[in-house]
Amino acid sequence: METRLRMVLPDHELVRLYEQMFLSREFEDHCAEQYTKGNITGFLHLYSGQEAVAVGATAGLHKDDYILSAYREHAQAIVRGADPKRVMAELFGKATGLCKGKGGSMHLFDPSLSFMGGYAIVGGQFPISVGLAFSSKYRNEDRITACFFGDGAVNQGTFHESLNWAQLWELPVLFICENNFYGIGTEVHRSSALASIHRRTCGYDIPSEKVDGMDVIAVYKAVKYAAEKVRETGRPLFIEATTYRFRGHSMSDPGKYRSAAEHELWKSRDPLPNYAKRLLEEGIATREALDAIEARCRAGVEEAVAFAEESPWPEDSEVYSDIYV
Amino acid sequence: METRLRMVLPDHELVRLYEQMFLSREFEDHCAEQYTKGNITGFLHLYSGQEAVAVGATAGLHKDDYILSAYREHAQAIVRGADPKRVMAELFGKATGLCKGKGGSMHLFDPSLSFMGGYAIVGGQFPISVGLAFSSKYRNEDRITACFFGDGAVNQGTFHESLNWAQLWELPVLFICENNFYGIGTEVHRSSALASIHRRTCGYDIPSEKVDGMDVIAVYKAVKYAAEKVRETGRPLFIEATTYRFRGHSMSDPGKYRSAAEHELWKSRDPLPNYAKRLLEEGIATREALDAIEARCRAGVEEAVAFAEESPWPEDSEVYSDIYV
Amino acid sequence: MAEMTYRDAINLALKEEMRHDPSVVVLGEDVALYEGSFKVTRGLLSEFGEERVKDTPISENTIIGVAVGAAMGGLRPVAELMTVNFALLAMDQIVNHMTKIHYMFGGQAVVPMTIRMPGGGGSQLGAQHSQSLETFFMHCPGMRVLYPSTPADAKGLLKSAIRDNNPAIFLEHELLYNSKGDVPEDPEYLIPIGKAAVKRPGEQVTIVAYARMTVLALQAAEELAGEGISCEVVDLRSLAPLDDDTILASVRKTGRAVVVEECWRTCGLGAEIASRIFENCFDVLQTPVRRVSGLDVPMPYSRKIEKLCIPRKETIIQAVRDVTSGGY
Amino acid sequence: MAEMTYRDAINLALKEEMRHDPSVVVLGEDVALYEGSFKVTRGLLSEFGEERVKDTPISENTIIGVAVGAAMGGLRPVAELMTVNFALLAMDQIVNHMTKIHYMFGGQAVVPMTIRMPGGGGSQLGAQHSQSLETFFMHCPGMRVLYPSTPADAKGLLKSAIRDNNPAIFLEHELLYNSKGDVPEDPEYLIPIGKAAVKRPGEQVTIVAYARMTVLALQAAEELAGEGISCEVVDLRSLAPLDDDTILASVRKTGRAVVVEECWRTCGLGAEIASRIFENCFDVLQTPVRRVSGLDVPMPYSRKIEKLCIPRKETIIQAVRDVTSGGY
Ligand SMILES: Cc1ncc(C[n+]2csc(CCOP(=O)(O)OP(=O)(O)O)c2C)c(N)n1
Ligand SMILES: Cc1ncc(C[n+]2csc(CCOP(=O)(O)OP(=O)(O)O)c2C)c(N)n1
Ligand SMILES: [Mg+2]
Ligand SMILES: [Mg+2]
Repeated sequence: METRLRMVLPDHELVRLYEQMFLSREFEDHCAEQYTKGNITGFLHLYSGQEAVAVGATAGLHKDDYILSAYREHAQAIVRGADPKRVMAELFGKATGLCKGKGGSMHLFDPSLSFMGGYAIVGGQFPISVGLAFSSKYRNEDRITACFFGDGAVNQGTFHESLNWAQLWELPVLFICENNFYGIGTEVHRSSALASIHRRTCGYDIPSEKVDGMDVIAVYKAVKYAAEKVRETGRPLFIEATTYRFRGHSMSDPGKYRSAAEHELWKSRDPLPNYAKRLLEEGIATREALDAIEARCRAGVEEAVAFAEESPWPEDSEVYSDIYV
Repeated sequence: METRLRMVLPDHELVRLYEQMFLSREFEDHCAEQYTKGNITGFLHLYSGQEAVAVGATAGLHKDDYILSAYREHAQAIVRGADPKRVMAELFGKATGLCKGKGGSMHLFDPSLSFMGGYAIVGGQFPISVGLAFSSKYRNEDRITACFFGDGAVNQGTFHESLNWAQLWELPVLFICENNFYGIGTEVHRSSALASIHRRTCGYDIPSEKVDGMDVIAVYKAVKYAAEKVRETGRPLFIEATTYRFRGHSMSDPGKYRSAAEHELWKSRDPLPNYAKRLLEEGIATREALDAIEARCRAGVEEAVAFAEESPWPEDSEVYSDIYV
Repeated sequence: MAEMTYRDAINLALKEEMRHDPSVVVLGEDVALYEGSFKVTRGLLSEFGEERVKDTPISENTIIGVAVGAAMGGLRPVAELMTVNFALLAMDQIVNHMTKIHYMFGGQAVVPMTIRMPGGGGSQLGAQHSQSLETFFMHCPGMRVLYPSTPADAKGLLKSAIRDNNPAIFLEHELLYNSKGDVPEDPEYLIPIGKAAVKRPGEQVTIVAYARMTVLALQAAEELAGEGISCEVVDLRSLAPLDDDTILASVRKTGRAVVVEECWRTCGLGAEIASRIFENCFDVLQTPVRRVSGLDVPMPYSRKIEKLCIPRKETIIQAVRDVTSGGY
Repeated sequence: MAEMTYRDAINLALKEEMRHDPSVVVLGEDVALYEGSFKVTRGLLSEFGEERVKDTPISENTIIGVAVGAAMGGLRPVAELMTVNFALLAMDQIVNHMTKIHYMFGGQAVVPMTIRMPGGGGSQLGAQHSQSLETFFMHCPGMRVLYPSTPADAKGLLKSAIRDNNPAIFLEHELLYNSKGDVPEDPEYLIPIGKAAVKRPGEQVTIVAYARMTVLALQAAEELAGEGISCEVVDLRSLAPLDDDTILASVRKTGRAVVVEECWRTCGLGAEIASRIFENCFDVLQTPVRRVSGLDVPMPYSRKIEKLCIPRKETIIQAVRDVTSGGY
């Protein structure tokens, strides 16, 4: 039986989850458009379809818990509170961007939000997450580290080294695998001998759980519970959230390796309309209220695009700043 | 109940296992002496105490199965059939050495014996073993690859990457962990979150077994069985052989981190006298026969030392040969 | 001769060598079903099947190690790393193993393998995805390092690399994949490893370059010809071994040299080439060798400033003007 | 001043910095209980406890990554890699992460960490354990690279590295650990990063060296003085940033230079230094800069031939004689 939403969170927070998912989707749609227009360049990996994971998980964490992710991290940053204007400006390569235009889509970062970065090397964030958790423990901070990564990343050596390490040193890391079943064009069972990813933690005695990553409430509950457990015990846990990306791996990928049927099936599980339906059915929000939210998100992203467009380019001298402190 | 030895192998082969263990031990003792004399230089990692693993395992493999190991591999090479004279000459850095004096103690190699090398980078042999197994499969050779490594090596990224890979590609690799409970001065439970090493293969669905590595017959049986299984199924298996090194990690390590009591306990399990006792008790060999074997081994190693001493140094021009084919 | 792209020339080389020798296998992330992140392996899976064209997990160090082992076992693997940046995860297998096995085992093992890697900057991919790491490979003895500038060279060099019994690194510039040129159709068209090519003869200055830098050097030379400055452009093609003869002969003739490198300047390959020129042509050099280099910075994303970090036609022209204007 | 070994000076620097700043932690394979493979961390565990002195699994890439993360989280980690050879397993975290994080995140993150690594050849450890990889680190922007030749420099530089807010690589030569020298006891004794030292003043030739090569250069200079050749020995100490001023001022004075490097010659740091000298002192240089380098070979085990692969006093002397004898 499905949990009644009001069992989980107060109404305004339930509605906020919707708003965050919608904002993320809207942001990505505009990114795609701006990429096509040539305003965004480089690699652009969109999050559309996976919103329930970032939104549900972030809601389950404390505000100053560290978050790290890979290169598909616009939503993680925005949901954590990064200003969409500055994120969009970053993608445009403008001086007003989150990282002054030096990072781009794959390298968002905002220490004021404990958002400790998007990393473009598959598996690069594992050891860094462990190190951040070590610093928190060492400094007696009441803070855990949430490390997001994809199904493709679990075959990197750093996955193994870091899981072992986190458990050995008893560090508060919550590993969150966003299993969207593909690493670029390679389906998970063609890269992992044991395709059931959460089971791969057995070699480190790290307990793990699999959760429906298309259900924002399920993700929220799983992460909330696990995060508190990690905080209490100071030991790592592992969550696998099964999900799907509705777009290609990056803007240059037409995604031919996935069947239309598979795509349709997952589309029917789109976390946005499904969650909206639940909000309406359980009387938590009216259609008008949701419309207003959607309009607000749209306007916000349009504003972000305008801001990015109007923002100045970095000065040439920026090339040589920030190499050394 | 212990297996009666004659259930396992014919007498002469049972005796040969003893001879190989004794030869290995004797070889290492002479190495230690020659190191002290300054004839052997560099790092010298001796195998004393672990003989049952190399001897039992090698007996369980086919002659042309590939063997790879780390840097503690004198016994693996000699048991496979490498000429002790040429091994000792290699350790002396002489032109007559197995690798012309270019490899040294850590890099023995003899392709005519399918002995595919000692590797000094912890974990370096994992992917290479997988690659060799792939070549055998591709070429339809009836050959498996036995990859030896220590307990410390299992935390390297390559361990994880290679186990996953071997299972995913269905490759005939037999992983043999020589768990001597220490990586240099670090006890296994201080480097591995899950100290029971054979259990670490669960994340790859690779079946594994733990065997008493102080019992040459137990090792032989386990490896023989597993090797045939690997050969038949073309899939990897994993054996953990628990053992102990009677000396320090290398000649420069006095080994203070291990208690005398622990050392004594393991000494009482020394595979040589214990196996000799069984041979005598079950009437497979007489004390005189064993004495003769021991004398022969001793003479053989002394001859190896003399050979190494008398052998010429490499020509200076060797510096520039063998960089490119 | 057929006109084709750099990408297609590489693809053709792979197909020809796979047809030519059944021990050639191709492996890498997304090289089979997806046909390569840059579509270089298009058609390989369908022609050669999944025994010979193999997708791998995202495990770079093991990709190279598996290729090393397979090569020791008698195959001739061609491994793709999706981009050269990921070679940093595989330096252990590349440097500690691939390049040393032949030597440290006293010549008893051979490692006939090739690593293909797209690389270079200029696509706004940021610091972790825009590196030019060719110097790392040149620095380590025991491997060939090739980096072609044209489709024909790409075909001929890759085929030679695959046939060579030594390990080889074959670099491909991401911004050249769509560039076109005439390519010999002969399946025995091989370019010898270790031979540079004079891509444009000239009298007054030698420009030494490679890969995309050669393309820019040729454009610069063309423009400089209009100013009455005659440049000879030497395209290295093979970074290891370096073709000293061709480089030095050219500088002996011109008396001036500009070396163009895309990598970081400090300890970049330009310093090596400049040093060899200085050491061997000191008597004829009229001005110091000039290096035009990638800036010593992690690559910024924003295109506005990224372009300042990579040599351009204009910076090459300026360097040539400087060395020919007498002063330095 | 107290006389102590290079090993003990490094040990002292670690202890002083740990006393000075509670955010300094030490981690690495066997650094705690075993007190280091080369016994450099002796006494640390007993003085500072297991919260601050931490043994790690054999997971080099993660050792560095953990240090990166800990540094971003406010600590000042000092990671030991057991030898520099194993840095090849950690190049991803070193180059792709440690050196780029400050830049690619627009200056918002700092990574104040130090990596200590014993290195160098000459101990008959074979190809996989005898490498001199300093050039790799110099080539990559975003980190300090230090390599002392004396106990006093070791102490002063390591302390500066730990206090510096940038990532630093601190190399230690295995054959220098037992060498002795006077070391200031002042716990505020710091040597500025980026400053070379003239270790012996001279007139006719500049010898540029670092680490163990400096020791050999000084021996060579002493012997050459007997032949009436006056050498100035510049000890780089800091490989990145390089102290151009000191190097160039010396060569401007002497007009001749020999650069001694332990690493492989091709694309080694000697080429960079030679190039900078050529570029800046072309007018005063009387002969080409001479490089005395490690040979371009994987290191052989046998001591008989290993010693040919590493610069020796004799090869330095010969090079100086060559550059001073007028011909080249
Ligand atoms: C070390 C490394 N190898 C390869 C790549 C190229 N690459 C980028 S994303 C990707 C697939 C990753 O898949 P997954 O972890 O499932 O994340 P997803 O893209 O599905 O979110 C690959 C191979 C990379 N960026 N880094
Ligand atoms: C990549 C790498 N890291 C560190 C070392 C240094 N080292 C040599 S042996 C060793 C311990 C290995 O222990 P284990 O795998 O248990 O093998 P054992 O020595 O017990 O046979 C270490 C850390 C190395 N050689 N390679
Ligand atoms: Mg995925
Ligand atoms: Mg061990």
